[in-house]
Amino acid sequence: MNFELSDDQKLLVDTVQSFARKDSPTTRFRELRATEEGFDRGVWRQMGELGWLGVMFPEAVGGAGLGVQEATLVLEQLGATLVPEPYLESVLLAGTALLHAGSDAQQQRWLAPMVAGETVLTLAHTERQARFDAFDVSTRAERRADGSWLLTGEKTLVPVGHAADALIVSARTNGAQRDLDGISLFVVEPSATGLERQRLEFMDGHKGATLRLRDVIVPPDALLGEAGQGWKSLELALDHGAAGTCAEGAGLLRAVLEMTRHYLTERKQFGAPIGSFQALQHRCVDMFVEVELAKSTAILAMIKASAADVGERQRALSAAKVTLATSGGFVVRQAIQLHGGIGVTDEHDVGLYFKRHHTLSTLCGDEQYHVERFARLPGFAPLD
Amino acid sequence: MNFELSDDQKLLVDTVQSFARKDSPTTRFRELRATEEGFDRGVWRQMGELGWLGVMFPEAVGGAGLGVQEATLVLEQLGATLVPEPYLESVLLAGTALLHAGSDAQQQRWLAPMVAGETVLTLAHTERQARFDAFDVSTRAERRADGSWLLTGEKTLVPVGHAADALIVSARTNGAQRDLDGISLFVVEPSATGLERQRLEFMDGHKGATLRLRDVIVPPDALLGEAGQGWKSLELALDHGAAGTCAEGAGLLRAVLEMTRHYLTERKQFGAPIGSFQALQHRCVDMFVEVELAKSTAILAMIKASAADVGERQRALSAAKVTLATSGGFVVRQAIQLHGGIGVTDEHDVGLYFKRHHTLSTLCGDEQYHVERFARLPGFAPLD
Amino acid sequence: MDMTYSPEHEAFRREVRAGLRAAMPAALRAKAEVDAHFEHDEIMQWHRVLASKGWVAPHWPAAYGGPGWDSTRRFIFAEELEAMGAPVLSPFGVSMVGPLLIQFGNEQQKARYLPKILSGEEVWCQGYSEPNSGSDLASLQLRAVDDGAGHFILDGQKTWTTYAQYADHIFVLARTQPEGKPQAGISFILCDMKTPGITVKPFLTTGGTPAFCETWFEGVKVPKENLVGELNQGWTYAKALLGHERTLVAGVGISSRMIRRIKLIAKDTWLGGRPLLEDAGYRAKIARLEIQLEALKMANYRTVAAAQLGHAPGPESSILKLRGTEIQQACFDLAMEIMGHDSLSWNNPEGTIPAREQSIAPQFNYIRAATIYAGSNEIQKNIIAKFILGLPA
Amino acid sequence: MDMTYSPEHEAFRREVRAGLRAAMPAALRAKAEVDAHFEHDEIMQWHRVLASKGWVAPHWPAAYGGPGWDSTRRFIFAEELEAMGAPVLSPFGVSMVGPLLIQFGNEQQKARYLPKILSGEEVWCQGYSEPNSGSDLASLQLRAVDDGAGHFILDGQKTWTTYAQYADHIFVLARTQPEGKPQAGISFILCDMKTPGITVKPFLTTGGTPAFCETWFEGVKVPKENLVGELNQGWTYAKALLGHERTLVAGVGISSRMIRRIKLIAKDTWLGGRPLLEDAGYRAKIARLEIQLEALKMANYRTVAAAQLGHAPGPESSILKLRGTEIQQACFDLAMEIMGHDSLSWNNPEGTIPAREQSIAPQFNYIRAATIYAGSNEIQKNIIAKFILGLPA
Repeated sequence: MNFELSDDQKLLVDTVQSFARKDSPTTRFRELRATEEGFDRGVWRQMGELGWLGVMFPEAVGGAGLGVQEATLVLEQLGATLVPEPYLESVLLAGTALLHAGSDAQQQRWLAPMVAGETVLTLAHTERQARFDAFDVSTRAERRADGSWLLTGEKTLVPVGHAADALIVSARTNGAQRDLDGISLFVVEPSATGLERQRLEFMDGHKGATLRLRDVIVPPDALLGEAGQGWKSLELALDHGAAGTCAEGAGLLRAVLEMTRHYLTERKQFGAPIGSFQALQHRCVDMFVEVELAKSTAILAMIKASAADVGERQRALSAAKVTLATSGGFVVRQAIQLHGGIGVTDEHDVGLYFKRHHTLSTLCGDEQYHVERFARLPGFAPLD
Repeated sequence: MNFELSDDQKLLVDTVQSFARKDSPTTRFRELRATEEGFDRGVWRQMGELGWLGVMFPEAVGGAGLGVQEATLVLEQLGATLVPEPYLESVLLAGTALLHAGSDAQQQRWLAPMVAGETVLTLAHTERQARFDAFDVSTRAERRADGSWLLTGEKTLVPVGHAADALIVSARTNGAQRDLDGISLFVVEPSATGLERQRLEFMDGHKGATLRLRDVIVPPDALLGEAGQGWKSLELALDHGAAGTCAEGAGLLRAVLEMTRHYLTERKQFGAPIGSFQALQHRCVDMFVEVELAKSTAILAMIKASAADVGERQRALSAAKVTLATSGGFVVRQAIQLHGGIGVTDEHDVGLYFKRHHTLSTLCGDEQYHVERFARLPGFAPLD
Repeated sequence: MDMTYSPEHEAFRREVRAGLRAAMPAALRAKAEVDAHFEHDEIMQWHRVLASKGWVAPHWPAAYGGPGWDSTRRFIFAEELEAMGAPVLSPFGVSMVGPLLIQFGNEQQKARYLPKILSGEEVWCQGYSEPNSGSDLASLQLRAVDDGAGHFILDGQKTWTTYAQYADHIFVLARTQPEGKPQAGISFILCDMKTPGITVKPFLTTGGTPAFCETWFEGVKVPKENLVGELNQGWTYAKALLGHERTLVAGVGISSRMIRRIKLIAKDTWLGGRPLLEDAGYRAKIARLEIQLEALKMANYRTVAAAQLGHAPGPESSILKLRGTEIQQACFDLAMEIMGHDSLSWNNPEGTIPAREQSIAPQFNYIRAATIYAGSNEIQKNIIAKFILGLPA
Repeated sequence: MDMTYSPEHEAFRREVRAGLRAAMPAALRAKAEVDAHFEHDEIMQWHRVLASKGWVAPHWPAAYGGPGWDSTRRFIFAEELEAMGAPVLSPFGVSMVGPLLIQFGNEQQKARYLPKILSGEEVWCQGYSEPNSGSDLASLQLRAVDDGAGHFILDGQKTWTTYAQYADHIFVLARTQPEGKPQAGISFILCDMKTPGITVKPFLTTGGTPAFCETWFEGVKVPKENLVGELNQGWTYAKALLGHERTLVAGVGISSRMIRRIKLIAKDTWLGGRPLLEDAGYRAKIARLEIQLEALKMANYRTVAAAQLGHAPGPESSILKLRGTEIQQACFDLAMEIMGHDSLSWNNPEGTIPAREQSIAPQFNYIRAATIYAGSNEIQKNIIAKFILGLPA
């Protein structure tokens, strides 16, 4: 048992942290949230060049051949200053799906350019009726005589959906709407005819799109893996994504605590720093406790995201997601409260963190979803 | 809309309050909890003579012909000093069942002596598998050729079951175990052959019994009302009981707040009264808020306990029961915490209130039961 | 004890309900039906509608244009407004400076300002907080210096001057005496927003709306007749105002309407192949919140009923702001949770998410202010600890 | 980062698990299986079993009879003890005065006391708190006056002297210098409980057990050789002890076992015609608690792993007592809730309620002390605010 970073990990973390602090303070996020894309393709390319986008991918596609642990460590550092580039969506979510379900050729075609920073990817699985059950797929794909596929359906509120150079879309090739069997993953490029992308604003300043697929035709090699066998890859992608949200959340929450601690020390009322008032001190301690718990479960998520046993993996990830939502929810709420009026102005950063926390809590399954999943896993049974 | 007491109510409340404070401080409860019966039949008789036991019963049985509101007002005052006489069980629970389901003759026989303070009653409805679903009755009653009834089953942890001079027992005369139809109420006297009463201690210092009915024969006139039609009476009795727990709880919680406030003012550490520390002040304010809410919903319960509309009645009672459990649970826990070490000694009263609060929260349906009942009532539907 | 209204009060309720429904313009009604966000001009439109019926200021004495209702009628009227999801009027004129002028202003001031507050011709804003004086309001520094020629000269900065960009007048607390106890050197002064030297800069809240402004005063010349009451007594006047109409600060009606909205959203949201509202877990979550609100509603009723009898507010009235604002926040937390992915959408075109959900996310952010403004909940607790529980200093 | 144990540590776990199982007497095992309450003599019986294996004091240096385990082995051993529901040894000898003597005692003291702590021949209790010195321990008043003839004369009163009625010795913090900073005038003194002038009066806790005592000292004559370390340095020694073995204060193993117990109770409890454990709402409640514990467990592991590497405890270690005790209480709250009517039963004969439920109600009451003793959670928060967050005084 060891929670120290390896030397390589330490180097990676230091580099990313230094970038986040020096080159991507929250002012950069503020500038970019006012733009159409919401992030900077130049910076993305730079991330590719530095190898950050490829840490968890094999050398064959230009990656470093490390694991999810390293990718989530990167994301934790990016979270601390709200770096807006789509690492979560492109690397953890879409990247996992391509890595797990894609052939070598497919990986060369779609993963390699992303690893190089030339493209961004996203996973388009959300449907209105599905809520967080990603297996509840009503988008249909039918195989045509020539082997190509005809896709019809709608994917709502897809982060990065507006900008992705390739989208991994889940569609049902057979089975009933809530069957685990019969789900397939397709790579859809934005140029596909019949694909409508309605660009959307997200609360946290990120952008995305609702996708309408109206008889979109994709070639035979757009199908990742076997037809109807996509669920395991989709589930793994969402689990890796969940680990990503927990890691990013851990970085975010530490920043929020530090910001609040600082404010309590600086702000004076009634002739004293407000951090000298015991009720606020204890509140700040409560925040500290929750941050440590969120960080601890984020570590758990980082380590177990690649566990061979699905039950073990999901138990850890669900515990971490729930903690991100509950502990983190307390922290960001109290952070605003302790900042007082300034905390509800758009000018102050704390509100930006509050918003991003909500996104991270929601994506890849919210609190209630993960509580219930945790309670359904084999590890929940009492050992008699 | 008026929450002032009438002059008659004010007189009643003042008399009971004065008895509770002067003649029944917690020292009396402490003495009685060490006894076999746990309460004082002499005091009970006195309560009968003063008319407290009959407030909600008609003049025909010696009562005052007032309502549940007055009975719960009595109980609120008794709760403040943990008066141990079985007012809740005898008046609110068993009394309601007899009043609602009993014939004039049955009321004369069993209600009148209780109103006079000569006997105590209790309601025996609890079965292990039923949890809080009082309609889940596995105790069976079969009519014999001579019109008498044969009762078989077990009633667990019946408060006052050890001492009651008559027990109102629910038994199934037809239907399946969880049917609302087919439940009957019988008066069983302790002398009945085949009735075994195992005397029990309750956590709060009260006493009771588990009843085992092994072919207990009761005469035809032991049946209250129509055979199989007992559910409505049983449900009403439990609702009145619920109102009683909320009222007693309101009295209890105000006493706990006052006790804590006093301790915070008197106890010194670090050279100052601990009530001068802001974190403890705010905690005490939080307690105050919850006490006011519990009191407010207790008033709601008192008023609506006799509402003609069952949905309206149960909506109010379930809200009050849930608040008693949640607000009250916070108050008694924080009361112990703020008392520090002394709060976990049996010598200090705060622990006695903590225990009694748990009983009141549990009897007549616990928090979760009432949350779910509230959410099933017609008043929960959104008005479109 | 009983919870029924008298027949007269019931009749009153029917009357105002019918009157309000008939008077509400169709465009506002359509927005109210889905609890959409109202803009300033819509709020003022509604103000004028109420003004035309004499219902703008229920708590003003009849002599000044109030409808002459008793406290229960006022409460019923507020309940009806909230139940229909009507726009909430700007409180600065009607609920703040108006009552203050009625109590402490002179006849000229009343005659000059009150009618135009009622009619909606003049909009007011409030100048209390300053960048360094939030919870510790008495430390405020905006100076008002007597120029010896019939004017005060105002210099300094106010902040959180809500909707100052729309305001015709501002009432400020200003320091007129720099020495001594801070509370004792503050005066209550009225000021025309068009006076030279005033600069207003709106800033965005986290809800994305320009609700607040920073307002600078540089050599702003205000006639001395704009002083309300006596010099250096402004703190007393401002405090006297705080106790008014406590039953409205709980926001019980707004939260009731919000719970209805949550249920309607839950009805139209899918979970596991059926409406989320049918899920026992979510029903329990909504029920728990609704029960909290029921408890607060009862505390509110107790206060209302005591007021009707002319009694001073009991201790239960001091919890209304504290718990009322917590419940308001909890409502938006739960709404956002139930919305699932929809909760991530931010001011997108109609149809992206259901209309009833559209304004939830901005309000979820902005409502964080509820436990901060009008005396943060921490300050409320300090006050209760001291004045109600009598805990040692 | 990884969460696997080394093969050596895994082997160690197998070894101690087997050893503990084989060594536990059948009567204790039967009680452990249903998590029954252990009496003092059963705890001492188990102490002697562990002593016979050399496993009483895992954290003592081998030179003094410890087994010479590294910190991970100690943690594993504790996990195994907790997982099997073994009786928890009295900490006063093994975990408190023992380590203190090892660090600060002289050779005579070590030779005299340590072996009998290990063997269980002598039982210790702790004399810290006084009626007027709880959270403010440094204000303690029990006097130890040098009689000039080789003795301290002790006068005063201690309270919360847990299990003093069974103890052979007590270690007290006594005031040896009345002037100056309170912390600077305290000495650490050992005292035979049979010394004349000591009166012990057990009192009941709300759990119904006589766990605590009041202990009076009237002219109690203690040889000066019973002073540990230097005069007036007792506060420093007592504080040094507080940092020891933080990973055990979280009670993670105890709470894990408790969650298992909750599930087993839930399995045997009926709700709506089926086991309560199958109800989605209750499953979610249990899951939420278990997830809180998982989070704490990870914070605990982080501390353990850091210790294994010889690092100082990180900030996460300071939350262990705080959150660990809250979770312990939450476990009993939930157990009581699940038990329904059974939770009302109090020490009734076997068979009244299931054996596994029997000790829950007393523990539900007694566990309220967990957030009070060993530095109340409020005091813990003061310490974290000051020393970890560096908030202004």
